[in-house]
Amino acid sequence: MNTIALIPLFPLLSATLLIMSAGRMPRHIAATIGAGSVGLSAICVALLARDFLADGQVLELTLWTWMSVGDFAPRIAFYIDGLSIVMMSVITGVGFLIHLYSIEFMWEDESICRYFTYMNLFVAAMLLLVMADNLLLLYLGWEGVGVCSYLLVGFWYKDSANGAAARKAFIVTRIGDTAMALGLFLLLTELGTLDIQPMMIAANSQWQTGDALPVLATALLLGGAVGKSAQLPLHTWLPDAMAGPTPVSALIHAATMVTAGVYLIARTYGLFLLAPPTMEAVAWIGLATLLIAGFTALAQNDIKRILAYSTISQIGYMFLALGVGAFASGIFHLMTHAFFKALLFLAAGAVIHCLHHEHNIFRMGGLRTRLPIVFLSFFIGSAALAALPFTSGFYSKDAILLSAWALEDIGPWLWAGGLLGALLTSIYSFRLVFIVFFGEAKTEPDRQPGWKMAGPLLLLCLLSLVGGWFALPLAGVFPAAAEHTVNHAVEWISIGTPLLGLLLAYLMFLGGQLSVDKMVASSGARALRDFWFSGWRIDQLYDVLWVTPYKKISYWMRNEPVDAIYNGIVAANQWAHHRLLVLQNGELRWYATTMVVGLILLLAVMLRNAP
Amino acid sequence: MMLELIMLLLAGGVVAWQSERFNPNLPRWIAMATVILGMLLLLSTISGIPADTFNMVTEPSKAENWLLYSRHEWIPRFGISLELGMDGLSLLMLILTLALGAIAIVSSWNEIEFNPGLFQANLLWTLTGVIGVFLALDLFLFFLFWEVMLIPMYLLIAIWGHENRGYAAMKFFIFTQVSGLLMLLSIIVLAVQGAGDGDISFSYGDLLGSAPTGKAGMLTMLGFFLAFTVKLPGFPFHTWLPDAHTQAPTAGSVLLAGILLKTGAYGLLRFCIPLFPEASMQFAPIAMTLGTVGIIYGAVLAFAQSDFKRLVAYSSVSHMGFVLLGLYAWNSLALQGAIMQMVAHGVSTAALFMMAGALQHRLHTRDMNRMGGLWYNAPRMGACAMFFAVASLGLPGMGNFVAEFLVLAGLFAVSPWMTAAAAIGLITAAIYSLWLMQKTFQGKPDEERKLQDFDRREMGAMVIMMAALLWLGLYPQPVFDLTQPVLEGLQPLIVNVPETLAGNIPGGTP
Amino acid sequence: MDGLMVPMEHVLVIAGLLFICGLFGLMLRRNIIFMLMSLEVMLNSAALAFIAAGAHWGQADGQIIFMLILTVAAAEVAVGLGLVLQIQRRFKTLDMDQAHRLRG
Amino acid sequence: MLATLFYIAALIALTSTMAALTRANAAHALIYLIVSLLAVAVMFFLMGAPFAAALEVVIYAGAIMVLFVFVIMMLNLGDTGEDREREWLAGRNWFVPGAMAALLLIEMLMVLGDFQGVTSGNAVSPKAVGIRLFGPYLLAVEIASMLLLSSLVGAYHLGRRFIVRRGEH
Repeated sequence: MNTIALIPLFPLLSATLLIMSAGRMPRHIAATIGAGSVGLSAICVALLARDFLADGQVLELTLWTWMSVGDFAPRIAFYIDGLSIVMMSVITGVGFLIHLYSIEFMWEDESICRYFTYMNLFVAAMLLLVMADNLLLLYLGWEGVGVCSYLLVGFWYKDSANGAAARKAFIVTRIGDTAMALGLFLLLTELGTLDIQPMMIAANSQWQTGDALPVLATALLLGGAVGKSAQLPLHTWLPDAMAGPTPVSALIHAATMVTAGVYLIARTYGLFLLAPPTMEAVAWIGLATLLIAGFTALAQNDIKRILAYSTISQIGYMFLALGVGAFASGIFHLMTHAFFKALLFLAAGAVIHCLHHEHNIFRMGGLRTRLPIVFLSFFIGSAALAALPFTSGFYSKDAILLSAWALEDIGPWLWAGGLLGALLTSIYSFRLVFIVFFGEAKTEPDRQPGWKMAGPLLLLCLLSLVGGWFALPLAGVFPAAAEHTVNHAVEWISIGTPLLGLLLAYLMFLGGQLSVDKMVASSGARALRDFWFSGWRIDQLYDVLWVTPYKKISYWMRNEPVDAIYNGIVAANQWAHHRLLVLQNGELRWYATTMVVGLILLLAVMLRNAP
Repeated sequence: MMLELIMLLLAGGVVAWQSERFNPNLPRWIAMATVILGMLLLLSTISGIPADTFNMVTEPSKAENWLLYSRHEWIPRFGISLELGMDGLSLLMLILTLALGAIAIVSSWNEIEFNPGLFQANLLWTLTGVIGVFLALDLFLFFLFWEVMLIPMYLLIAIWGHENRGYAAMKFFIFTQVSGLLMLLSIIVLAVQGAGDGDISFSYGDLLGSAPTGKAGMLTMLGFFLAFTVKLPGFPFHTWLPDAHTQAPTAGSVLLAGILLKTGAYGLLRFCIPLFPEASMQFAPIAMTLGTVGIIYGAVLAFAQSDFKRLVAYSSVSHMGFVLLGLYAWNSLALQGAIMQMVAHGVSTAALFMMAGALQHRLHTRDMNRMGGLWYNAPRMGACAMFFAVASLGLPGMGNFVAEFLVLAGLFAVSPWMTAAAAIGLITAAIYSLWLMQKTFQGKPDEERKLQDFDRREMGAMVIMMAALLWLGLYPQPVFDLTQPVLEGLQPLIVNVPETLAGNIPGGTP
Repeated sequence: MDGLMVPMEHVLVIAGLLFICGLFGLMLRRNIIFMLMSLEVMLNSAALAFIAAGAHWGQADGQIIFMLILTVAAAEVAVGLGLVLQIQRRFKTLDMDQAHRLRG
Repeated sequence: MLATLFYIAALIALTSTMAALTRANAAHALIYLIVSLLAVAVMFFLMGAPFAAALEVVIYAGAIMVLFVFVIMMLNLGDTGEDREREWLAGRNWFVPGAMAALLLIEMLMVLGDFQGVTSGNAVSPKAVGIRLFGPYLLAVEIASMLLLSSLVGAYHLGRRFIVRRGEH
C-alpha cells in the first residue's frame, strides 16, 4: 500500500533536497538525485502495475483529510485504477528516460540544480494529478504542473522572450483552469462532493442525460481541459512554450502535461456521458484543432514549433476519440503519442544540442549519416506519428478513426476530417525528416550524443514501435465500447492515407517533382502559406481582442481613476476655502462690521421668538 | 491575561523608546523580546484552557464559552466597561498579529537609522491597538483601540516613510479617521437606542439583536460598514492603501498589509454583520458587488504599476475583495474561506512587502523598470519571490488557494454569476504576479550589479512564512477547527439568509 | 446723600446709546487710535449699565463688576497702545485697512 | 433737580462721545472723550455709586486717558495725518456704519421696550464695596491682578520700540 505514497514522494523529496541545497550541490550529485528519484518512482509504479495486472484490484489510499468545512471534506487521497496506472507508467517511465537524457543535455548549464528541482516538482505534481481521488487534489496537481511548466519554459530567464512565452503559457491555461474551477464549484454545489467516484454515482442518480446542469458542468471542465491540452481556442501557448529546454518540451509539452486535459475528461467520463452536447463539442474541438494545427505545422520552419503543432494536432485526435465516446482509444493514443512524441522531441533536442542550438530546419540537412542514431530515432518517431502501418501510432490512430466512423450522423464527417488530418500529419512529419536528415549538409554537428542521450532514444524507439501491442488495463474503467462492424474499405483507406502522405512528402521535399517553391509562386498561395505560418493569425486576433485592450485599459487606469472622486472632494473643499477666505481678510473694521451684523441678526431672531 | 498582554506591548513600546538613549541597537532587541514575551504569554494562557472549551460553540451574547473573558467597570455612568473576550477567531488573529509583528521587526532590522527607539515604540503601539481591537467586546473600548492603532501607524508613515510620506500619511489618516468617526456615531446611536429603557450600554452582548430596524438600521449599519470597508480596503474606498503602502517603511507596510487590513475584515465579521443582521443582508448584494469589482479592479491596476510596492498594494485590494465576498455570502464555506484569506493574505503579502523593502534597501529604488534579471544576482531572493508570487496568484497547496477556493465555492451557492465574475480575478492575479516576477527577477541581468542576497536572518523569516503558507495550504484544518465554533455561534444570528440573498441577486437560486 | 431715583429704562437706553456710539466709531474709523477710543466708550457704556443695575438692587456687585471692567480696560489699553506703537513702527501707518496681512 | 442734573450729564456724555469719535485730530478727540467720561462719572455719583464715580475720574479719565495722550505724543502724527483723517471721514463712509448702528439701536429699543423698574436711590458705600470685593469676589480680584500683571509684561514687551530685532531693516 505504501508504495503508492512513495511514488510522488520520491520526486518531491528530491526537489526539496535540491531546493535546500540552494544551488550549491555538485552537479553530478544533483543530476543523480534528480533523475534517480524519478527512476525510483518508476520502479514503484512498475511494482504497483505488476500487482494491479495480477489482481485488477483498485487501490485507494487516504493520507489525511485536507480540510473539513461543513459537509465539504476533500481528502489527500489516491485512487489507483487502470487509467491511473497507465498514466503513472507513462509519467514515470517516459519521465525517467527524459530525466536521464536531461543530464547530458543540461550538463553545461550553470543552473542544472534548479532544472532538476523544477523537473522533479513537475513529476510530483503530475503524479498527484493522475492519482488524485478527488477533483480538488487533481486541481492541485493541475495547477502545480502549470506552474512547473511556467518555470521550465522560462528556465532561461535572462532572455525576456522566454519569460513572455512562459507567462503566456501560464495565463492562457489559467483561463481554462478558471473555467474548470467554476465547474468544480458547480459540481460541489449540486452534487455535494468532489470525490470523483461518488460524484459520478451521484450525478447518475440526480441528473438525466442531456440535462442543462451536466452540460454546463462538463462544458466548464472542458474549458480546463482545452486550456491545458492546448486545444482550440486556447492552444496558442504551446508553440511559444517551446522556448524552454527541449527535454522539458518532451516531458511536459508532449508526453504528459498537455495530455492532462484528455485524462480529466476520461477520468470524469461519467459526467460527460450525461452531456451529449458537450461530447459532441469535444469531438468538434478535437477535429478543428487537429486540422488547423496540421495545416500550421506544414508551414513552420522551426523544428520544435513543427513538433509543437503536431502535438496540438495529435491531442486533437485524442479529443476526437473522447468526443465519440472511445475513451480507451483516446488514452491508448495518449500513451503511444507520449512515446513517439517524446522520442521526436528528444531526437530534435539531440539535433539542436549537436548543432549549437540551431532550430531552423532549413539550416540543417544531410544529418542522416552524421547523426545516425538520431536519424533512426527521428525516423521511427515520424513513422509512428504519421501512423505508418505496424508502428504504435498506427494502432491508436486507426482505433480512433474507426470509432469516429462508427458514430451515427456526424461520424463520417469526423472520420473524413480525421483522415485529412492523418494525411497532413504524414506530410509534415516526413517533410521534417527529409529536410533535416536528407539533402546536403548545411551545418556540421560538433558532437555526437553520448549514452545518456542515446539510451533513452533507443528505448523510446522500441516503445514507439511496439507500443501498439500493449493491452491497456482499462476494461474496468470505462464502459465497454459497443462492438462495431468493421468496414474493410474504411480500414484500408485509413491505412493508405499515411502512405499517400509519405509519397507526397517525398515528391515535394526530396524528389523535387512537386516543388514547393513553384506552388507558392502565386500570391494567393503565398498568402495562404503565411497565414498558416502565423498559426491562422489566431495570436494576432487574441492580441487585438484581449491583450492590447487589457494593457491599454490597465495603463489608462494606472493612476487610480477612483481617486478622482476624492480629489474632487478635495477640490471642492479648496474652492470653498478660497471663497470663505474673503471673510478672513484681516481688516479689523470688516470684522467689527460682521460682528455687528451677527449681533443684529441674533437680536432679530430673539425678538421674533419673544412672546 | 488579555489586559496584561495589551499592557505588556504598551509598556514594551515605552521601554524601547527610552532605551534608545543607551544604545541605538537596543530598541529592536527590546521590541523583539516584547513580542516574543507576548507570544509566550498567549501560548501559556492557551495551554491552560481545557481542550474541550475549544470545541464549544461560542454564544456571542453570553460570557460563557468564550475562551477567555474579563470585565471591569470603567465608566459605569455611560455603561462603558473594560470588557475583553477571546474566542477562536480572536485567538487566530492574535497569533497572526504577534507573528507578523515579529516579522515586521525583523524586516526593518537594519533599515531604521533615525530615531530607532520611537520607531520600535510606534510599531509596538500599533500592535497594541490591533490586539485591543481583536479582543475588545465593549464597543467604546473597541473604538478606542481602533484609534490607538491608527495614530502610531500614521507616525510610522509620516516620519519613516519614503519620498512622498506626508501626503500618504495624511491620506491614510483622513480616510480612516473620517470613517472611524462615522462608526463612532453609529456606535453611539446603537448604545443609546439599542439597550432600550433609557440605559446606555456599549457591551457587545447587550447590543446583539437590538439594532434599529428599517432605514435607521441601514444607516447605522453603514457607519460600521464604511469604517471597516475603508480599512479592509474595499473598492471604492481603497485609494489610501496604495499610497500608504508605497510610502510606508517596510515594517509599516508589513503591519498594514499583514494585520491592519484584517481588523476591517474582523470588524465586519464580529460587529457589522451580527449586530445588523437585517440591514446587512439587505446590503449584501451591494457589498458583494463591491468585493467583485475590487477583485478585478485591484488586479487590473496592479498590472499597470511600475512601483514594486504599489503593485503589491493593489494586489492586496484584489485579495481583500475575496474577504468581502466571503463574509457577505455568509455560509460556512465562504466564511471559513474569508478567515483563511485573512491569514494567508497576511502572510503572503507581508512576505512580498518584506521582499520589496529588502530590494529598496539594497537598490534604493522601487521602480521595477530599473530592476530585471535579479535572479542572477540574488537567487535566494528570486526563489522566495517566486514562491510568494505564485502563492499570491492562488496556487493550490498554499493557504491563499484554500481561501479563494472556499470563498468562491461558498459564494457559488449564493450567486453563480458573481462567482463567475470574481473568478476572473484568478486570471488577472496570474497576470500581475507573473509580470512582477518578469520585471524584477527575470529578464536580462545586470551582471555588474552587486546585490547582497538574503542573509540568514531574512532567510529565516522567509522560510517561516513559506512553511506557514504551505501548512495552511495542505493542512488548514487546525485553523478551521479553531474558528468553527465561533462561526457556529455567529451564523444563527442571521436567520433569513437564503431568502434575502436569493431574492436580491440575479441567479441566486441555482 | 441718598441716590437719585431714575427709571432703569432711561439709564439702559443711555448706556445703549453710548454703546452704539462706540460701535459706530469702531466701524467708521480706520485709525487704530480712534478704534481703541471707541472700545473704551463701549466698555464704559457696559460699566454704566452695571452701575445702574447695582443701583437698582442696592447692592455692591454692580460696582465690583465696574472695577473689573476697569481692570480689563486698563489692561486692554496698555497692550493695545503697545501694539499701536509696533504697528506704527512696522507699517509706518495707523491705517488698519492696510495692516491686514495677519502677520508680523 | 438732581434728576435734571442726571439727564444733563447724560446729554453731555452722549454729545461729547459723538464729538470724540468724529474728530480728525486725535488730541481733540481725547479731550471730548475725557469730558464724556467725567459726565458718566457724574451719573455714577447721582445713581448712588460714589466710589465708582471716583474711580471713573481717577483711573479712567485720569490714568487711562493719559496713556492715550502719551502715545499720541510719541507718534507725533501732525497735519498730514489730520488731513487723511478728514478724507476718511467723508460722508460716503458713514453710510454702512450708520445704517448698522441705527438698526441695532432700533432693535435695542425694542428689547428694552417694556422694561420696568427704577434705581433704588440708596447709595452703596465704598465700605460695602470693599467688603464684597474681598469677600466673595476675592478670586476675581486675584484674576484681575493677574490680568494686570500680564498686560504689564505684554505692554512692556511691545513697547520696546528702539530694540530692533535681528534681521529686520
